Amino acid sequence: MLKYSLRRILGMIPMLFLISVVVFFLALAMPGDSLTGEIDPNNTDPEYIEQMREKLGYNDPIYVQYGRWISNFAQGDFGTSTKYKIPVADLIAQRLPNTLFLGITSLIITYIFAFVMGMYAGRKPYTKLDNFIGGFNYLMLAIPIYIAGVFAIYFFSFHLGWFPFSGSVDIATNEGTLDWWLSKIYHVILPALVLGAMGTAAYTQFLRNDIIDNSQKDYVRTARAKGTPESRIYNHHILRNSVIPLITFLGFDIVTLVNGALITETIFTYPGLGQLFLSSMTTNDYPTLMTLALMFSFLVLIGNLIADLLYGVVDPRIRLD
Amino acid sequence: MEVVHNKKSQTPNSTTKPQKSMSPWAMARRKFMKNKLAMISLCYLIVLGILSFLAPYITTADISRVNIGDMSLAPSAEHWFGTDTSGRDVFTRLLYGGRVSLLVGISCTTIILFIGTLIGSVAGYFGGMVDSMFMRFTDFILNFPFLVFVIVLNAILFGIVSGIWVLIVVLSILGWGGVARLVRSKILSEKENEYILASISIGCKPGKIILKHLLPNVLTTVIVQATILFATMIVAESGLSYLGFGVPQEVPSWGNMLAASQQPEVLQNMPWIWVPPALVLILTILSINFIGEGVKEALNPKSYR
Amino acid sequence: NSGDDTEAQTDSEEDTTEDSSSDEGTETEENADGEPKQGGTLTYAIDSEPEGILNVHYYGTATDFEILQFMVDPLFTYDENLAPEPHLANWETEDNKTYTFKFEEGVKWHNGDELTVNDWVFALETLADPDYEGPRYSNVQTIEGAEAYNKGEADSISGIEVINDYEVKVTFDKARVNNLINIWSYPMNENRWKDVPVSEILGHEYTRTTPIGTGPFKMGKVVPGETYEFIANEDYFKGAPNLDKIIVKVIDNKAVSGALQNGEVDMVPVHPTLGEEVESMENVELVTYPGLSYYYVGFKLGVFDNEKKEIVEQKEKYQDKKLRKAMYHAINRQEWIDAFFSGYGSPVDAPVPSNHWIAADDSDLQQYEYDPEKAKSLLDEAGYKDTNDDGFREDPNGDEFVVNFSHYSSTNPTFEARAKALTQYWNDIGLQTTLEMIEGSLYYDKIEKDSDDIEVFYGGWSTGTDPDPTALWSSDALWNYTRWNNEKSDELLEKALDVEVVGTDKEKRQEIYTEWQQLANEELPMLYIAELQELQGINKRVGGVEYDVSGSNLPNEWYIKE
Amino acid sequence: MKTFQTNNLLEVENLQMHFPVKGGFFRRTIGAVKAVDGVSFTIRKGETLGLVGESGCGKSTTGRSILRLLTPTGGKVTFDNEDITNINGKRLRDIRQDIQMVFQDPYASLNPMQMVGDIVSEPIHNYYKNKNKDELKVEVMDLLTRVGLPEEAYYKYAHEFSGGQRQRIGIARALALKPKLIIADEPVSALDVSVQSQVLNLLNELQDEFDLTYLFIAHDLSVVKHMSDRIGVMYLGNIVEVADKHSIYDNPLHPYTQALISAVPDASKMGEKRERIVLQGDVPSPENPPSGCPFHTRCPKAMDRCSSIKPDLKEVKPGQHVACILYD
Amino acid sequence: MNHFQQSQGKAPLLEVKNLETAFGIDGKDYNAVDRVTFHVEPGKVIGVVGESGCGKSVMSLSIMGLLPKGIGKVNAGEIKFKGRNLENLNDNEMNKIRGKDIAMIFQEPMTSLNPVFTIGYQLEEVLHNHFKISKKEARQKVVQLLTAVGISRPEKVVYEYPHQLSGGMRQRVMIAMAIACQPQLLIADEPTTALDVTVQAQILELLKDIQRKNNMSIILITHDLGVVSESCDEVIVMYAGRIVEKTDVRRLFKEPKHPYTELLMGSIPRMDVETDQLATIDGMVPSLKNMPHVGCRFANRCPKAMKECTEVTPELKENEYGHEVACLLYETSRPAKEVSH
Ligand SMILES: Nc1ncnc2c1ncn2[C@@H]1O[C@H](COP(=O)(O)OP(=O)(O)OP(=O)(O)O)[C@@H](O)[C@H]1O
Ligand SMILES: Nc1ncnc2c1ncn2[C@@H]1O[C@H](COP(=O)(O)OP(=O)(O)OP(=O)(O)O)[C@@H](O)[C@H]1O
Ligand SMILES: [Mg+2]
Ligand SMILES: [Mg+2]
Repeated sequence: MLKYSLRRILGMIPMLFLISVVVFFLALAMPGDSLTGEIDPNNTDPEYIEQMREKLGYNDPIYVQYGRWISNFAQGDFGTSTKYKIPVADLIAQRLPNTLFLGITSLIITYIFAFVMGMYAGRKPYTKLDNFIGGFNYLMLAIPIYIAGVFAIYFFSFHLGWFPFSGSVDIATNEGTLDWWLSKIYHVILPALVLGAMGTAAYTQFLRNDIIDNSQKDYVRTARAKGTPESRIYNHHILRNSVIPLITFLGFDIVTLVNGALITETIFTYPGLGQLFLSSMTTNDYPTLMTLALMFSFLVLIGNLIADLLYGVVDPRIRLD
Repeated sequence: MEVVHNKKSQTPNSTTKPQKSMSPWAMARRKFMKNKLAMISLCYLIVLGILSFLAPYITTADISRVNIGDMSLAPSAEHWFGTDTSGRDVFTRLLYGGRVSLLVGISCTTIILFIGTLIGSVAGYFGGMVDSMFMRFTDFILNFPFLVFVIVLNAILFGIVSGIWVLIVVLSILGWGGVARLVRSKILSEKENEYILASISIGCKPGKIILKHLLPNVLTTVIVQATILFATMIVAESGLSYLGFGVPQEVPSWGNMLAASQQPEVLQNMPWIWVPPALVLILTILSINFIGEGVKEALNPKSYR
Repeated sequence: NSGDDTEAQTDSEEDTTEDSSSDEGTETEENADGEPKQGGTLTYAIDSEPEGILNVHYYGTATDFEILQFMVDPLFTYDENLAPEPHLANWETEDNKTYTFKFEEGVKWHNGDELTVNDWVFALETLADPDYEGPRYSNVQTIEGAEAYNKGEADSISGIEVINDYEVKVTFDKARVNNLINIWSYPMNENRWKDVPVSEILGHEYTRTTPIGTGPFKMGKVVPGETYEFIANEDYFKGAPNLDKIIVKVIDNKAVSGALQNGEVDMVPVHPTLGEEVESMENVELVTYPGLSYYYVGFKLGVFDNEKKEIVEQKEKYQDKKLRKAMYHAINRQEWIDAFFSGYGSPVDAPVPSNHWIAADDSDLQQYEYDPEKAKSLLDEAGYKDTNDDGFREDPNGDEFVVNFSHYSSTNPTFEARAKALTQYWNDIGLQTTLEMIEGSLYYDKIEKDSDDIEVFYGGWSTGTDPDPTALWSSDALWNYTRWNNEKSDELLEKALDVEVVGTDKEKRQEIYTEWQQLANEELPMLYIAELQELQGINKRVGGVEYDVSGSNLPNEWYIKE
Repeated sequence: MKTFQTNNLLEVENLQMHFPVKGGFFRRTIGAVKAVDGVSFTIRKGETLGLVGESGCGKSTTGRSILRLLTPTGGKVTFDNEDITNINGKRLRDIRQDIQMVFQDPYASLNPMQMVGDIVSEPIHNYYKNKNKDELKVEVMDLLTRVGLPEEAYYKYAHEFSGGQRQRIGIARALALKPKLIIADEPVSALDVSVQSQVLNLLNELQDEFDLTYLFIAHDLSVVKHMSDRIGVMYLGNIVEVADKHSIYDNPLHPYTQALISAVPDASKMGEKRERIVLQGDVPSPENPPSGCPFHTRCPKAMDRCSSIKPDLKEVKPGQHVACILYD
Repeated sequence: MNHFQQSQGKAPLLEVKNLETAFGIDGKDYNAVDRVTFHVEPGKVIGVVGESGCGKSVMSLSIMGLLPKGIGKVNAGEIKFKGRNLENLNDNEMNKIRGKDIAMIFQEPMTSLNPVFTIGYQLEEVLHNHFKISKKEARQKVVQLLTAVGISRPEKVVYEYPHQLSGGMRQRVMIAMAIACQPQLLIADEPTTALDVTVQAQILELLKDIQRKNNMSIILITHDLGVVSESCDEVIVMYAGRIVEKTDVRRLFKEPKHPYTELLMGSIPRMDVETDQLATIDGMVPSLKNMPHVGCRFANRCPKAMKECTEVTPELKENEYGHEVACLLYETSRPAKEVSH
């Protein structure tokens, strides 16, 4: 296990290196640089912009730029955001907790709902409630996240006034206090629900179908032949088997969350990495853009690793060595 | 009356030639046709497709013309779904939008399936070095967070490739990894079947084995995957357009229509502008999902193995 | 800059215009409503994301300044005619070269330090420092000795002479009419910053989370990129604020009207397209005031060489003035403004917003009213005729003629429609026109580099409080995007700044500028489309707020009615 | 009865098939599954050699290596006096005309997407590209009739047939090229008893009719005995005994053969007190085979020496080869 | 081995009378088990043979009450265990019997164990289901059981997962699980089909051992007549859901009466006899939906079929030796014909 993880992590290095090259060249290939469009006849002048270009090294040979970037990167210096003018690391440190909070909350919501609904539907398939859950899930799967987001804001925030429509916390609360946490949760619920809706639907259906599949397996018959009560068969024997794939999805969820955060955070003006990415995209904030792109790729790698490792942990049939 | 001579009827056995028996495809088709939900969905998609692609013949209005005098009109006999904030007929735009959304969906799905199947089957069939090389490359592609890199690539290719093809190319470049992996794993397991050994032993060459023996059997998986991809790509198109990184703004796609209606005033007071694209989009995805389920069930090998 | 109209250039003007107060206004307000109520919290929303550079000497976007405006004070502000008036200091000059500034006494920084001239000198030196990373060196460059200081050749700026704690003499390199307006007018607390190396200022916590100023409100808590809390500065030299607190909240522009309606925010800039809706809200008052920006359609008339700083080549396609005039007459500007800006704007005929004091009188300018017939006949005259009966005109040589029009794209849904509408006007007079929407930064990149893709382009400029248009119009300016190369124009622009010619006489200067506007109005290197009003949605529970062309009154006068 | 010829159609000498096992930190080859580890036998023209052994002992691997569906890692295979161990490309394809295979799983060995007619005509099509379509069809229909399927079967798909019928299709496919040798890899083990007998009868009939030579692989001793002239007994990648079927049945020499024979439940011995040799434990993994004689871990007659000496296959009695040091 | 006649006085352990089990296909019921009647005496081994699909498994599942819910159900007949009618018991009461009084071993040792629980855990569960017993005691008992079924290092095996064991070991674990509560009746549904001959021999020996020690009854389902001949006291031959022949094992092998039984025996190659040609049964077992309603279900494949065979449904008739056959050839009204071999 340890050896396996180590090998996987080492294996990630060349991959990360390749990705970094791609990221770098993509950024290079993107039109304009961070100073393009910085036109301000009252406060700046073209000379200043040229000076900045020179100073930021945009005129150096490409390999020099890459070497500088990647060696700094390896040392934890991600550069300075050209938009916010602070180190990208600080910028990310500011936003990361929000994204994590959003992601984790949405995961918790996803898994809780998926378990409750999936277990019920799997145990009592083709009943009214199962059909209802199924229908609901199909709908959830078909509603694109941004439509769901806008709808949620209009309905729950403006119409019903239940949830805030933007931000991550109420300024009036003091960091670290209970109120502060409550406020954070209060702000995250709606975006988290929207972000998790599709996952919930997918997982519920998955769990349901898997439970139905598993309930026809031979080992279930064995358990019945032993005189095991029905509830124990479902909550223990079957669930344990059905949960395995579901848990391993956790790794891949990271990818989904990265994609989802991009849209959700933007709609809910929730200051996280997704929103940061899009704004760095529109403002040509390359240091931020490149760091985030690399970071997201890294997250994907980590997600895959987690998925594999979890698989090895939860499924005794998989041995990782 | 004239007697029509069928040349084929002179072949020895064809006089007694019995009705061809049902191929697995035919069986799947029949099973599929029994699935009401899937059939309704299919009809919906077909109607939508026909309407969309015939849009230029159905409606004569210049869809891109901004009609300053007719802005934000409620539905009426003249404008069935009303007009949008630029005075364009929503119904017409909806049809044209369908053209774009469906075209993006279909093109991406086709390209992705092609690349993914090609790479996946070659890697899976030959194994060894070829496999490791191709799969490293696939992993590499898969390690890019999809949306993030779609947005970046889209920005780069913008202006180099024209119109909606930017998005199609970008989505395809970044989207084939999953299919390749799936096809490979499917080929790997299908390869273990003795009929592959049999085909080698009767002297089939690798190309023929892949094309005639492996692919038809992998195709079931690929078809199911195709429905998922189709839905994903339509959602991706509309989502990206909504964020402003999708098809060019002047192209009417459902995503652009929705993006264009993201003014609070429109959302609140002019539902006719955004409800139709949203509804059609949701219904389309719903239909594709139902069709996917239907296909999956119809192709379920348990029925004939 | 309200709404989503993210023209990069319009970001610029607000730093010098946003915070002026008008004493008169305040009085009338108080008289009308009686004694303003004390206490309460006001929620002020901004609809785009700030960068978080809460340092007036460094910030880059207008959004950041919208936050800063509550806590910083300049030496002087502007009245409704955009004339400077004393605030933290008053000044004297005889020759427009040497100025003596006298500071208010007893003004306190938020940390209790007393404001002295050294704080301002410190600010000027920071801006001139070789390590300074902000964009404002040009605001001190004209001081005598600033260049030497900037190159590290001098320890101090020779043109600055501190007389005592409240008096300082500043000498510029030469006399100009706009030296005062151009100089950097915000002080920087020397006591607090003196130990911080200039290169570290930008990332310092004093810049990011705990900034101070002398303004009516002190910075409270900060949730970066999200919410900013301001607490009343009871020691404010113009009187303690009425409000206890102002919360500045960042919201998505799609949420603006919902939040206003709900009462979740009290004040927020409103995009013209939302104007009508906000106007109809019962609990909200829509305040409009004149803006300082204008939109135009430019023609690429040449190619600029950035090394040589001159226009090196002429592009022929749109050289014919009649063609440009025809295209101007083809546009129904009023209709267009009504449609895409809900009427919160009006047509302009020259590149100066009509509220600016140098703006030429309508009667001095040609009005290019909507007249398609005239447009057509102009085209006929110029030889643009439909020779092959395809419904579109060919150029005088009989070759196909297509107007390639470009517009920048963003998430704003109206951009495409408004651009499209313009192309239709031209199509309607027989000029075949295509439209390309190009992503924002790429768009300006292409324009700046005179890319061949760009022929006819849409844009917007803001004028500052100083009316000098040289940076945008002289033939050696990179930002003269049309590459209009006109000797007369260059000459007039130069003359308007020449103290020898205009002295301190506003009138004389206005005269020259009027002449210049007439030239621009006749030559039409660009078609001037519209100037817009600025809109502010304000909840009716808020009182004491006033806006004019220079921005709002001081926020210490704002109050909550109940 | 079958005619015996002295010349050998197939000679297998010391055949080895080791599958690499990857592992360790850098995914290197760290070992091998010795699926087949030195197998030798010969098959004379027209005879049937039966191959028995427990699951996983390498029977299929042996069969597949002969047909070069796998590339053996060692040893030599001679077919019709030609060394075919290392041939490739066209020659290999040509050789495959002469050696065909019938597979174990009638469900997995037919492509579900192909019509039966196509399945059976495909081999001919592969080698005789220009064959007239109608002739081909007649030929295939004849073949189908020969294996006991109706002509309509031509137009049907595999899923429409029962297991036994499918196995007939598989046999027809193998016959299509008129091969000299057919390797039948457990052709009946997936079939029901009543159907099994049909297929066995069919195979016997075809052998006479087409002058075929069989390598008949099965794990059921009684079936092998019924079908074969000689029998090879495999254990853990090795042949432990090869002999005439009567010798194997009446006088098995290797302890494993003895145990195997005694384990077969036999209705005829009902009621009799049988001396059954019940083996202990399971077959060791071929990845990690025991040293010396592979059987010594379960052998009731094992001696100390057995764990160190790997016995060779020796002719102990005329025509009876045994690999056991008991007979040294 | 006991003779059939000698044990007749004892009260039967299990009595199955006219059992009809049906599957619903497209809304209609089809009998997979049709009017099956037999009984099991204590300490006896009953063999059930027949081709695949003839209803052996369905019959045993009916007894266990483990038919797939919603698809299969017992439509008629009664199943009495020690005089108690199992049909009237609810799930809870059935659970008390299952695993304790009646245990079952399944055909597939590979899939019959839950892959995600340890062997020890799965064995303990059956004990916890039926006895109040501490964890430690259960563990001890499990180790004992594993030793009893011939697993060499039981202390280790309890911590292992099913995939780590070979097929033979798994089947032993299944047996250990079945005998854990010392049931009176064990239903073994093809317990050795998936195993190699040498392992099969081990398992059969083991089962016999345990049966003798615990005086347990076994219903041994198989399609291998060899296994039957060596292990059973009585044999039931089933065809298409019905019992066609039922008798003492010796009698059956000496004198099979039903043409089906005969053919079945003739189709299996034998070690001791050389045959050139094996007997074959043409056609297939009819599928559930195509079962003939009247007449002998074997009639269309039977070489000795007469006209009446498709019209009259033969009943199971017993002759003086207790040999029961369901075939018109043996109806008392007509003389038994010479049966050729
Ligand atoms: N491609 C392969 N890679 C690695 N090991 C293999 C491979 N093919 C077979 N083996 C191993 O080789 C050994 C022999 O396999 P083989 O299939 O020849 O056995 P068999 O005697 O035919 O068994 P069965 O009766 O189950 O068909 C087995 O342990 C198997 O796991
Ligand atoms: N779940 C089910 N649904 C429908 N029909 C079933 C089901 N299970 C069994 N059957 C049918 O019941 C009949 C008897 O099946 P059963 O499994 O009892 O046969 P078997 O004698 O045990 O065969 P085998 O030797 O293959 O185990 C078969 O025709 C089968 O198709
Ligand atoms: Mg095999
Ligand atoms: Mg069964």
